[in-house]
Amino acid sequence: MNLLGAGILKGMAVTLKNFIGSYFDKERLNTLEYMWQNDKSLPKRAGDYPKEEGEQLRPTTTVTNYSRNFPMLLHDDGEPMDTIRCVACQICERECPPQCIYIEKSDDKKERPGGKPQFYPATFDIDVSVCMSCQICVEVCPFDAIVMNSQFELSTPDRFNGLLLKRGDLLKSNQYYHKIHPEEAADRDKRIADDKAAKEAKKKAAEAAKEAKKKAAEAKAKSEAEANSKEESKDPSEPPQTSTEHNKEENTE
Amino acid sequence: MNWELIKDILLATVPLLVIFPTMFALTTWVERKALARIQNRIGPNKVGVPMSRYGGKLSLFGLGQPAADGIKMLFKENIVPTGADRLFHLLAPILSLIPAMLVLCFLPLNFPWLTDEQNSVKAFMLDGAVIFFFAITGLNTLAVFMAGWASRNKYSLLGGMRAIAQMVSYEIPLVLSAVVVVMTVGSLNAGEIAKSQDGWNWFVFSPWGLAAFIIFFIASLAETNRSPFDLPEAESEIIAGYFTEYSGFKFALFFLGEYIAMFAISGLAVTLFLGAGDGPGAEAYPSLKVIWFLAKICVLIGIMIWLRGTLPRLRVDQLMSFAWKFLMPLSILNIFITGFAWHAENNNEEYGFTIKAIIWTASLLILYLTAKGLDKVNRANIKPRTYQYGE
Amino acid sequence: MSQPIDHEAIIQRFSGSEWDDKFCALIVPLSEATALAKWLRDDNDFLLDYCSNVTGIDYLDREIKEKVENEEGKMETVTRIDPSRIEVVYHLYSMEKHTGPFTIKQLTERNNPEVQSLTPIWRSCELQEREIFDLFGVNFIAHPDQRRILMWDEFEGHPMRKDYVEPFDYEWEPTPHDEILDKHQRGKVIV
Amino acid sequence: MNEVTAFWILAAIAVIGALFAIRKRNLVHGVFSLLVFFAGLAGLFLLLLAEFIAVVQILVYAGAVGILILFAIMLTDRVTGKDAFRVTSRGSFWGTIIAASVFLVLLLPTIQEIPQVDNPSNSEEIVKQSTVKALGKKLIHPYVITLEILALLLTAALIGAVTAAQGGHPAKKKISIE
Amino acid sequence: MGPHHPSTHGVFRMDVKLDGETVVDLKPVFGYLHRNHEKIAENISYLASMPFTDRLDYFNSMTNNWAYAIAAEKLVEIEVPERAEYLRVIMAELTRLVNHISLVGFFVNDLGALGTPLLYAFREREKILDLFEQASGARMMCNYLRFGGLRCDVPEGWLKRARDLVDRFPKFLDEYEQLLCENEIILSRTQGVGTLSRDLAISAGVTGPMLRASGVNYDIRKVDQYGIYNRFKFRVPYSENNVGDCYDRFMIRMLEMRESIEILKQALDGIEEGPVMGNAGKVFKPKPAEAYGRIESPKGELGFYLVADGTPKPYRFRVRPPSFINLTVLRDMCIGQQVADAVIILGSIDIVLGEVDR
Repeated sequence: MNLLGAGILKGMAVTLKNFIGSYFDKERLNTLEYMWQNDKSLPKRAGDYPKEEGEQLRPTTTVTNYSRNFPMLLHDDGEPMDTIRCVACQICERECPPQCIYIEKSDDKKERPGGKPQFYPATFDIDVSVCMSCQICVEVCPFDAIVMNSQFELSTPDRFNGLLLKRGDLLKSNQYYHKIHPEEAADRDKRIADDKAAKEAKKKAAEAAKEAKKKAAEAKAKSEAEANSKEESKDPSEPPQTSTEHNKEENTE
Repeated sequence: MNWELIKDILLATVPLLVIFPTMFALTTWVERKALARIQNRIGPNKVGVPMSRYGGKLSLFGLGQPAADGIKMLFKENIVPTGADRLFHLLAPILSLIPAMLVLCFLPLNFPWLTDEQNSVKAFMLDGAVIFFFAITGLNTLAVFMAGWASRNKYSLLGGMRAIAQMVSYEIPLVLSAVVVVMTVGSLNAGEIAKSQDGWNWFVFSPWGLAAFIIFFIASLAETNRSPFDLPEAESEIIAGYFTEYSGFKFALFFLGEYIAMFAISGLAVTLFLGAGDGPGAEAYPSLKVIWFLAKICVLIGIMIWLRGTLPRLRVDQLMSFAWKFLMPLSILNIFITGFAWHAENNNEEYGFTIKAIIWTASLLILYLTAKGLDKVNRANIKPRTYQYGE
Repeated sequence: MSQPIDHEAIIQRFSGSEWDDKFCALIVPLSEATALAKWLRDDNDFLLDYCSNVTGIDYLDREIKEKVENEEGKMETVTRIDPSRIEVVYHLYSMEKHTGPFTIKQLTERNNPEVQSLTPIWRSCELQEREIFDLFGVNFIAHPDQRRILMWDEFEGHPMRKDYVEPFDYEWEPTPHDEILDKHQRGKVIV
Repeated sequence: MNEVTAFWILAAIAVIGALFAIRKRNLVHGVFSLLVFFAGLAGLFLLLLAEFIAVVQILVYAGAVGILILFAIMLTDRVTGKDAFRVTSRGSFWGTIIAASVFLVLLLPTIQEIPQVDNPSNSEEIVKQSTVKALGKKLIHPYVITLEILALLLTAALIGAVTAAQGGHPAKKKISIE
Repeated sequence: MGPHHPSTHGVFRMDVKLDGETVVDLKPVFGYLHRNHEKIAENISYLASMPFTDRLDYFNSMTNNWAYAIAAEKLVEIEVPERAEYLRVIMAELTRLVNHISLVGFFVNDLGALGTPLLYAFREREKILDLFEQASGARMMCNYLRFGGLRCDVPEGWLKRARDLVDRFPKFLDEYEQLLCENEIILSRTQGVGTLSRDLAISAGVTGPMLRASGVNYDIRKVDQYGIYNRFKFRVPYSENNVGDCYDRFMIRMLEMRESIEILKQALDGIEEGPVMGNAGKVFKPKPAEAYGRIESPKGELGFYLVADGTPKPYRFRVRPPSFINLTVLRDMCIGQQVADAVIILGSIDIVLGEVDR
C-alpha cells in the first residue's frame, strides 16, 4: 500500500531532478539567450538591412542552415544586374498563394552569359508583410531564379512601405546562397548542371540529326533540296515562344 | 516623554522593519530564479546596472529585478474602478500589511545587540504571544474581504469569498496543531517555548510533534494562499481573485503583505517546532541564534517555492473537505496522543526507555493509520485506473 | 479498405431516392430524409451510426462539355446545362462495423433553400448544419437551435455562395500590397 | 502621563467607531466601524494589563464575529446596494429616552465602585494574577461544570445552525450533489 | 468567460450562467478567428492551398498536409513512392508526440501547475521542431507534403538524429508520468469531471482520443489503414469500463504517445533510399470528381472533401475539423460542474481555434 502522499512526493522528486539538472545537464537547458541590444540601431526600411555575406544585425545562434524565411533573387557571379537569373516570366507571381509578388517586365532584352538574350524584371517587389514564406514560388520557378533566404531581422518602424523589399534588396549572389543553405544550394547547382548537360546532349543530338537529314536530302535531290533546305533552316531562328516550351520540358524532369 | 523607553522600542522594532522587507525583495528574486530553474529556463537576468559608457550591461544575475519591480510598481498608474468605494479600496492593502508586520515582533529573534531589558520590551506580550499571533492573522481575512468587496467586480468578489472560506476553515487546524506544543511546554510565550527546545530536543523530533508540524505547515500554506491552495488568485478561473482591480503601489502592498505573512507564519513554525535559534553553535555564541532562526525560515520558504513549482491547485469544495474532514480530526487526535504521552512521561516514575519507545511507535502507527483511513473515506473512488489495448 | 455498401437494397425500400453513379451518392428527397436516415442508423446490416462530415455545395447554371456515347458508339462532346442547386452532402460511417463512407445528398433550389435537418438522428450534424445555414443560407427544418455560428449575428448575406459580392471594406488602409491585388483582378485570368 | 494620553486616544477611537457603526448608511461600512470599536476596546484592555482578555477580544470579536456579520450581509440579498430597504426612524424620540435611562442605570454603580488607585506599585500582582496559567487553573478547578455546559450549549447551537442552513432534511442536499 | 480569458485556448468565448459556483448553462461562441479558408481555397490552385492547410491546426501542420494530400490523391490516382510513405508516417507520428505533450502541458496548466509541466513539454517539443525545420525549412508551418510524395528529401544525417530523439523520448515520458500520473491533487481534480457516455460520443461525432476515452475502439489508422500503417504493429489504447471523464482523456493521450514511439521505431528501421516525389505533373488539373480523404490527426478525424470541376482550382474545398465537432458535447459535459471544472473540460477537449473557426 503506497505511502499517503506518495504521488505528490514523487512529483516533487522530478522537479528537484530538473532543478539540479538545469545547471549541469545540457539536455535539459536548451533555452538560448538572445543577445540584447538597444533598438536605436533599427533601420528605417526592411531593405536597409545588411545585404551580403548573410551577416545578421545581431549575432544570433538560432538560424540553422535549413531554416527558410522570405525569398530572394539569385544572380550568378559577376555584376548583379547582368547575371540575374530571373526572366520575369511571372509564373511565381501567379502561383503565389497570398499574391505578394509584383513584377513588371522590362521592354528590352539583356544578354545573359552563355545563353540567349532574355527579359529581366524592371521592378520585382515582395511585400514582406504579406508573404508567408511557403516556398511555393521556389518550386514553380523554372529558372531557379528565386530561393528562400534565412534572414529574419527585417522589422522596421514604418508599416506601409517599410516592409516592401525592392529588387535591389532581394538580389543576392549565388555564393551567399551557398553560405546560408550549403546542402540545398549544392543540390540545386548539381541539378542545373545536369540539365545543362542534358540540353547540350540533346542539342548535339538534334544537330547530328539535322546534319544526317541534310546529308540524306543532298544525296537524294542535290540541287533543289539544297536551295529550299537553306531557307527552312533560317526562319525558325529561335522565336521567343520556344523559351516557354523550353521550360515545359525543363520541368517535366 | 522618557526617551529611554522610546530608544528601547526603536532598537527592538527598527531592525525588524529593515531585515524582513529586504528579505522580501530577495525572496521575490529567489522565487523567480528557482521557479525558472525548476522549469529549465534561466529566469530574470536582464535587469542590471546599465553601464552605458562601456556599452554592455552588468547583469549581476538579475539581482536588479526586485529593485526594478519596486520602481515599476511605484510609477504604475493606480486605477480605481468607478464602481468601487474608494475608502475601502485604499484601506484594504494597508489592513493586509498591518497584521503581518505586527506579528513579526513577537518572534523570539533575540538580536545580539539587544540587552535583556530591551528584550522584555519587545516581548511585551510575554504571556499571550502565540494566541496574539493567531488573533492578528485573523485580521488578514478581513483585509481580503474588504479588497474583494470594494473592487465591485464579479471576479474579485468570487475570489474574496473563496479566500475568506479558505482562511477561516484553515485557521482551526493551525491553532489545534499549535496547541500540541503549547501543551507540552506549558506556557504561551514564545521565549519560553524557544528555551524549552534548546539542545536539539526540537518538537519536530517527537512523533506527535512531527504530525503537528506537517499539519501546521499545510495549514500555513492555505493561510497565506500559497501553492496548492492559491485558489483566491487562480488565474485560470477568476483572473487574479481579490486583487484583480489593484494596480501600482497598492498591488505592491498586497504583495508585500503576503510575503511578510509568509515569513511570520514560517517564523512561528520555526519557533514552535524547529527550535527557534537553536543550532550547533548557538550556546557558544548567542549571536548565532538569529542567523539560525533566519536560516530555518529560508528553508521553509524554499519548500514553499518548491511546492509552488510542482503542484496544481485544489478545487474549492476539495479544499474545504480537506480542512474539515482530514486536517481537523487528525489534529484533535494528535492533541489526545500528546496529552497521553505527556501524562505517561511526567506522572509515573519508572518511565524507562522501553515505555518511551512503545509510546512513540504506538502514536506513530495510530496517527498514520487514521490518516490513511480518513484519506480512504474522503476519496473513496479516486485511484489510478487501467486501460485496455484494442487491436 | 472498407468494402462499398450496396445501395440497391435502399432504393427498393425508399422509392423516392435515386443513386447518382457518377459521384456514387444517394440523392434523398426532402420527404423521406428522416425515415431513411433513422433506418440507415438502426438497421443492423448498415449501422451507420456516425455522421462524419456535412457539407454544403452551391452550383450555379453552367454548361458542361461531356463525352457521351451517341448512337454509332463514337465519343463526341455534347454541352449540357447543369441545373443550379444547393447540395447538402452527408458522409456516413459505421463505428461498429468499420465500414467505409456512404454519401447521401439532399438537393434544394437556390432562392429559398429548405432541407430536412438530420441533427435529431446524428448529433454531430448540429454545428455543421448551423455552419451551412450561416454560410449558405440553407434553412434546416427541425434543427434544435439554428442561428449563425461563425459570422456575427448582424451580418447579412451568405459568404460561401458563388455569387456573393463582398461589401465595401471600410477598414481599408493603403498598403503596397494593393497594386499587386488590382493587377491580379484586372482581367488577368489565372489559366 | 503617557498612559493617560493613551487612554484618551483609545477611548475616543472606541466611541467614534461605535457612533459610526450606528449612523452609517452602508451596512458594510457600519460593520467595519464596529470592528474599529472592538480594536479600541482591545487597546483599553491592554492598558489595564489584562492582555489575555485583549487578545481574546481581538480573536473572538474582531476576527470571528466581524466575519460572521459580513457573511450574513453577503448571503442575504437586497440588504446592501441601491435597493436596500430603509429603516424609518419613527420612534426616535422615545428610543433616545429609553437608551439614556439604561445608560444612567449602568453608569451610576460603576462610578462609585472605582477603587482609589493610590499606589501603582501593586500592578505586579495584577499582572501575575491575570496570566494565562492562572486563568487556566481557575477555569478547570472551580468552574469546570460551567465550562462543560457552555461547550454543550455551543455545539447544540452549531448543529442547529447547520440543519437550519440545510433547510431541515439532509435529503435535499443529496440531490444537489449529482 | 470572454474571448481573451487566460485559459481559453485562443479566441473562444463561453457564455456561462452560474448559480454560485456551479454551471447552469453554457453557450460556446465561435467565429472570432474565422477567415473563411474554404472561400480562399476556391480562388487559388490546388497546390497553392497546401500552405494554407498548415494554418488550420497550427500545432500539427504535417498531419494537415497529409490529410489534404490523401484527399487530392483520391481525386487523381497518383502512386506515392515507398520512401515518401515512410517519411509521411514518421512526420505524422512526430507531430502526434508534439501535440500530445503540449496538450497535457496546457491541461495541467489549467489545473494550476503554473507552467512547469508545460515548459518540460515545450523543451521536448523544441527538439522535434528542430527536426521539422531541418526537413522542411520551417518549424511550425512546414508545407512539406505534395500530391504524390514530398517536396524534398530529408537531409542526410536527419534519420540518425530522429532515431536518437526517439530513443531518448521514453526517458522523458517516464519522468513526465512520474510527475503527473499519480499526483493525488490531479487525480482528485480530474476524476469524475466532464463525463461523456459512449453512445452520446458516437452520435455527437466525437473522434480521436476523446472517443477512445469514452470506450469506443475506433482509430482511423486501424480502420482505413491509409498510408502504410498496416505494416506497423501498434496498439490503440481505449478505456472499456471507465466513465470517459477528463482523467481518461488525459491518460489515453499519455498512452498514445508510447504507441507513437513504437511506430516511429519500426518506421525508422524500415525506411530505405529511393525517390521521394511520384510522377505528378506540374499542373494539377483533376477531371470533374468528388473525394473525401480523412486521417487520424492527433485531435481526431481530420477530413478534406474536394469537389473538382476540371479547372486547376477546386470547385468546393471542405475541411472536417475534429476540434470543431468535438465541441458539440462541451455543453453536455459542463452542466452541473463547477466553474473551475468547466475550464478543465475545455482543456481536455483540446481545441485549437485555427481549426475550429477555419
